[in-house]
Amino acid sequence: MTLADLLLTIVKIAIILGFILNFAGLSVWADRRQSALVQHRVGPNRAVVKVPSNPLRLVIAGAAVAIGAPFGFFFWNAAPGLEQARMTTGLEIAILVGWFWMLLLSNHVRKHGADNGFDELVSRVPPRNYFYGGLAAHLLVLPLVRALPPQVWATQWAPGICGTLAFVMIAGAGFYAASKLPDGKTELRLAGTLHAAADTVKAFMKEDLAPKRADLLLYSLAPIISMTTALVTVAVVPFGSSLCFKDTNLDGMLDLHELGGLANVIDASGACPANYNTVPFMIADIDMGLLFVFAIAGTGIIGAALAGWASDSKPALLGGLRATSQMVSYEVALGLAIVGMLMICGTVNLREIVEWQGQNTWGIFAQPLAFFLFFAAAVAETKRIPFDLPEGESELGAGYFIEYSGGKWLLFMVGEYAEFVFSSALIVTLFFGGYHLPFLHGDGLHIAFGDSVLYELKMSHLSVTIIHFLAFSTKTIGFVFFHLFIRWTLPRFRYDQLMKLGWTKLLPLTLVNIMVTGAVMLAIDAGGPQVSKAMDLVADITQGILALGGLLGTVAFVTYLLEPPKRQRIVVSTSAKLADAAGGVKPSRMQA
Amino acid sequence: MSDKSIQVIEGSEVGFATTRVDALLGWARKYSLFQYPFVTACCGMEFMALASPRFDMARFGAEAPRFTPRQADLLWVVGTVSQRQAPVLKMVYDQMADPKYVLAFGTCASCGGFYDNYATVPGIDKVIPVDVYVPGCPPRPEGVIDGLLLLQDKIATGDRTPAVVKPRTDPVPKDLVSLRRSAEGDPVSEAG
Amino acid sequence: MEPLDVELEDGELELPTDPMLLNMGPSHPAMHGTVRIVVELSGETINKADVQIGYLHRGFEKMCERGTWSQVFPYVDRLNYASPMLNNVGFALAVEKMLGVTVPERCQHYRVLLGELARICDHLVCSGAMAMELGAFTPFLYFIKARDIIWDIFEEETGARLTNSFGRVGGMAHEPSPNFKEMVRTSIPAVVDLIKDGENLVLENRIFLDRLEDVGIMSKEDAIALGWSGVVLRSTGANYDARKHHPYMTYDRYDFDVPVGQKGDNYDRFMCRQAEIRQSARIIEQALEMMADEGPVNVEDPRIILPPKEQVYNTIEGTIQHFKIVMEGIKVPAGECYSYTESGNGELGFYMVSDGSGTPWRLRIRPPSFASTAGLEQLITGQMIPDIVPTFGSINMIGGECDH
Amino acid sequence: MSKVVLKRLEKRFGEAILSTHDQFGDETAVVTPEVWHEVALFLRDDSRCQMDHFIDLTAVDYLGRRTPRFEVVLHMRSMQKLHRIRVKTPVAMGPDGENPKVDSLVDVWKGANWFEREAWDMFGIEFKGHPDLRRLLMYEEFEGHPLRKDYDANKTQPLVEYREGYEKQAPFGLPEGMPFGRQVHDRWKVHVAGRQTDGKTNILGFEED
Repeated sequence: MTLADLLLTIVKIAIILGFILNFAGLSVWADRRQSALVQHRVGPNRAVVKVPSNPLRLVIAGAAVAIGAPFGFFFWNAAPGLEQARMTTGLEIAILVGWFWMLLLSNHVRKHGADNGFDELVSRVPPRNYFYGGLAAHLLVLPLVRALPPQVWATQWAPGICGTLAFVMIAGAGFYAASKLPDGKTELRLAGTLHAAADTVKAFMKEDLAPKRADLLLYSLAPIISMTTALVTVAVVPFGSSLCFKDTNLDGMLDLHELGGLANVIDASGACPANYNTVPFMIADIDMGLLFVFAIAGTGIIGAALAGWASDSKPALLGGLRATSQMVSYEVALGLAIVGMLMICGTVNLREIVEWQGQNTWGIFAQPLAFFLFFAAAVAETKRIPFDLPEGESELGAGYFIEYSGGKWLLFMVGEYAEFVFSSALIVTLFFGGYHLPFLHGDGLHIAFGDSVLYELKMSHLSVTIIHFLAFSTKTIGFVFFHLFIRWTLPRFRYDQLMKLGWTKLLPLTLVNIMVTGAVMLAIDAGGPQVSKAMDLVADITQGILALGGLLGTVAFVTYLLEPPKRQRIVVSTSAKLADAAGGVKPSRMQA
Repeated sequence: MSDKSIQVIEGSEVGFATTRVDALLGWARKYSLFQYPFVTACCGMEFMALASPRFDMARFGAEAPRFTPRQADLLWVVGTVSQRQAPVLKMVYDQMADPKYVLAFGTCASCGGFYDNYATVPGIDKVIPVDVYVPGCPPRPEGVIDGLLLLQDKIATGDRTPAVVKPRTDPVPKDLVSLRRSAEGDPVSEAG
Repeated sequence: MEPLDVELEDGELELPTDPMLLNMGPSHPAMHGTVRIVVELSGETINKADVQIGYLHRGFEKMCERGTWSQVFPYVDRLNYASPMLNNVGFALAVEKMLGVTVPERCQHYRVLLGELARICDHLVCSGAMAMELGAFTPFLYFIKARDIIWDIFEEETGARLTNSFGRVGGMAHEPSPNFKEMVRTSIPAVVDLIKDGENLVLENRIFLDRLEDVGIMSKEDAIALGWSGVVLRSTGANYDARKHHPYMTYDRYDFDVPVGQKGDNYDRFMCRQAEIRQSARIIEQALEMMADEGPVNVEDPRIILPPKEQVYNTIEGTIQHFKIVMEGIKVPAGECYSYTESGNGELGFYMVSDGSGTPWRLRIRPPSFASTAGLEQLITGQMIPDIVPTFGSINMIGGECDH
Repeated sequence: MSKVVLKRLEKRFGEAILSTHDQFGDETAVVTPEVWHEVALFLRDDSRCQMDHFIDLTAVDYLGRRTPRFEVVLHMRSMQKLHRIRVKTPVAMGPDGENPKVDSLVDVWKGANWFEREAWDMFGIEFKGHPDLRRLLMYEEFEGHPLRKDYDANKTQPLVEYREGYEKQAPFGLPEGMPFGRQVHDRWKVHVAGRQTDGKTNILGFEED
């Protein structure tokens, strides 16, 4: 391993662990904000940091310039063959930033009043209309750019101007936001996520109690095992496609000076050309990927079992027993559920499974039953509702970690939430194409059904990689929220029902799934080239459905978010009325 | 540990670094009050209202219930504590990890209320120390939110003297209905 | 741990085991804070259970012997604190039964209206808390949201959200506010909508149904012998509702049904409550139609009802009358009397012994959930630990009335 | 309406029925303690009565008003016939201040179990034949029976330690009552306060140290 490899690995670990841990923290917070969702709103959050405004202005404006600069700078010397893509990208980014900015501004002005004429002008249009306008512009740009004659886009200045436009929009938004900050100090609330930060700091500084008769060594070891196993498993999940660096000295190793030689364009398959070094976007690209996951996740059981036993507490013991039997039982179903997928892909390397899905179709279409089985078993493995019997708040208090406090308990919680972010990532990798997006290939957008090509757009290697990473993150976050919704809605099982479900329903179904998969695979093999060609077309159609569904879903979601909440006037409370009649009482700072 | 940090904040020889750390700790504790609801009686009904969407305790970071005292920071004593219940309360309090705060929710928890007889403990401060008393039988959720904000203030400044929430009325704009009031108006936020 | 050096005979492969004693409560999330259940476990199955109550014993009956009859109202509020108005009405009716007075018809409808609103609140709290303890948190939020709407009405009418203390002997503390009918008319559909939202989340849910069905079964005969009443009794198939079988106030004039279960398991209890909410809404609709807009609310008896404030301040008779009622209390004829109403949990009875003075000699409350909690032991023996949660939730033990 | 029940009772038990009345519309029979259990059984099983629905069992203390001092009161109801009836029996304190005794009805109605335990707890009436006559609402260490008229309503008793399982443990706290005194956090000055637990006054006196 060279120094460059080491450096890149450290960066990858930082990115992936940062993603998992941060998102675990955020989902803890989101988990608690359910009552706000029922009320169709997200309430004002109280955790606040007061930051001097001037440095904050610098940060915001600086960030805007730093993000926007690449567009303004690099787009002027576009790589040959990529001009059209650069132009489209620049315009789309400019439109995206434009409507988003206007929407936020309009909303802000409606709530807090206008500062100047521009504000008033912007706020005349309702926030939702900006979104609709932006959406229309987004869609309009695609055919427009393609309709332009090559004389326009094949020059250097067309992509340059579009890039500059994007830069101006981003930087403008940043500067305008900075100017909106109040003088003196600004209160940062960050949508309540600061509460998660407060939780962490507080928990680490809390007194660490241990029961008198606890086995101190095992008692301390249990949370560490629990968390480490949850974090280690992430190592084999691909967070994005591979990066290709040019191997200038042709030694097959990645050297430090070669880090600058990122490939400009690669071919559609996503594989690096010859004489290029491949750096996959995962911490450890090992061939036994999935087996590693199961091996480590199986170790996680020990954490819960030890915690239950070492605590010297009856609820903890019951919780630990429940955790052990539940996780062992569902581990079986979990493992068998994906055997069908492995048979189809012919590998246990997660990166290769994603690549297979990219070339063919997403796992959910290849193995629909397995998805549901795997999902149920994965929820059980992460010990979340409806399978949260080991914690069983209303039965056992807090289950196997009932005696833990402070930092050790935090490790359990982080472990649990990291586990469930990870299980979302695993589900996305196995059944939802991982980082792959429909029609997005290594060399750009390529919408085609069978042999008929509908739309084509070349993209650079770097932008495809970035989009892949974003796609993976978004899918994972979506699944994390799905987990949260389940937790908010479903009641929990009883112990015997849980066991029955695991052994008499999930396990036989996984076996049936394996057999059916094998039979279908044999049938396809026997069918010859005709059948496999038809299968390819079907795969393309599924990709089309996914793309369309994804777009419509996104639009519907944003529209739903922008919907003004329904509020009914029912009864005015009496005390409010009394105060009103008295002309209102001046609020005074509360005193002890 | 908590006591030390409090003393440093109030003492005269305060190093810059210590105050910074203490301020951070105070900030973190203030906005991350995991609660142990010791709910016994009528006030529990208002406690439910407090946790529900209209009043939405989650805004203050004080709603995550931990049903084991080890992991809780804030002990809500909600309702009457009887002679038979008091030892349980003491046990729960003893099992909590420092720093721990106690909020007496309602008149019964504060002073026994009108149950002045053989069966009732006249206020939980006969058994455990209390940080904030919220009077009312039961108190309105707005009053409890005032108490919570008061407690947060006290945590931030390291003040452990018992305090009582005083009654107050907030001005209400003419066209504001009660449902919207907690949603957007949040007049109580000024105190926090 | 003991070393396992026990000599095992052929065929004897059992490890030496002791049953485990597990203590749930009194401060336990599923025990509503006031009950302690000591269970003897074999695995997760409950061999024996001992239900211990009294953690919220506040000396209600002793306190009542110290004040006047009217001073009992605030204490009554806090018996079944999920539906204080029903207790208020029940106690007012009890004293009126001894006094031999009947309140005007408008007041009867008004009492029915407020009482049924309180009954809806009671059932909402019970069902919501039960779902929450099973892990489904969102239905609880919907139900509490619906309850808050009803509490707004109470606040408008009585000035208090929860503990109203609004009943009076011989009437109510105040006549209905001018927009009372309109408030109820607009609120009830909103409440029913929210309840539907919450129910949709649980009633189509296999897990929820599996947790409830065939758990905590009580036979009809046992329920009757245990003295159960209200929803828990009706869920077993026994048809007894004081509003139907021994009608009081104007209940005989409304058209409503009494939902009755079949098996007496948790599911039946849950469904009976939900069905009863609909019936209460029906009663409310009819009572709104029947209630007159004008007319007296209180009885015209100066020995019972406080005079208006103008008279108290301006006339000597008014002052004396006010003083007599407040300081000495309403003189209730000597004797004993048992009066019962259908409260949120069942038959709420008051057995009163008066010695003719203004203070009760003995005021015994017959709390409905006391009897149902007595049956809890039978319900959970043989079940598993998690079954305690829905079973305890569905019998709706309210500490205030159960422990007096 | 329920007169028929009273008539049948009088016919069946004759002299053992001390009196009957229907004040405020509640049919009542006062019986001697000797036939208490028998009356209950008869009321439950008789085909014309069928008083199968147990409603309430309690006691009343008529200290200084009547002898015998206590009265045990039973309410029941018939599911089929909708009768309601109240049966009472006077019970007296024993010669040396022993607790009054009466037969238990647990074998007649299961529901009587807790009601009798409560009556024992509150009034100190012993139910002969009750399977498990423990205190119900108060704790085991509580002395006296609070609802008796000679128990002062303000008389508090020492707090006792929380018990694991069934066994008793030693009480904690000051022997003369609750450890009264406002408890505050360590940093704050500890106030000394006293409350007289035996008399009628209960004034909290605070003192700076």
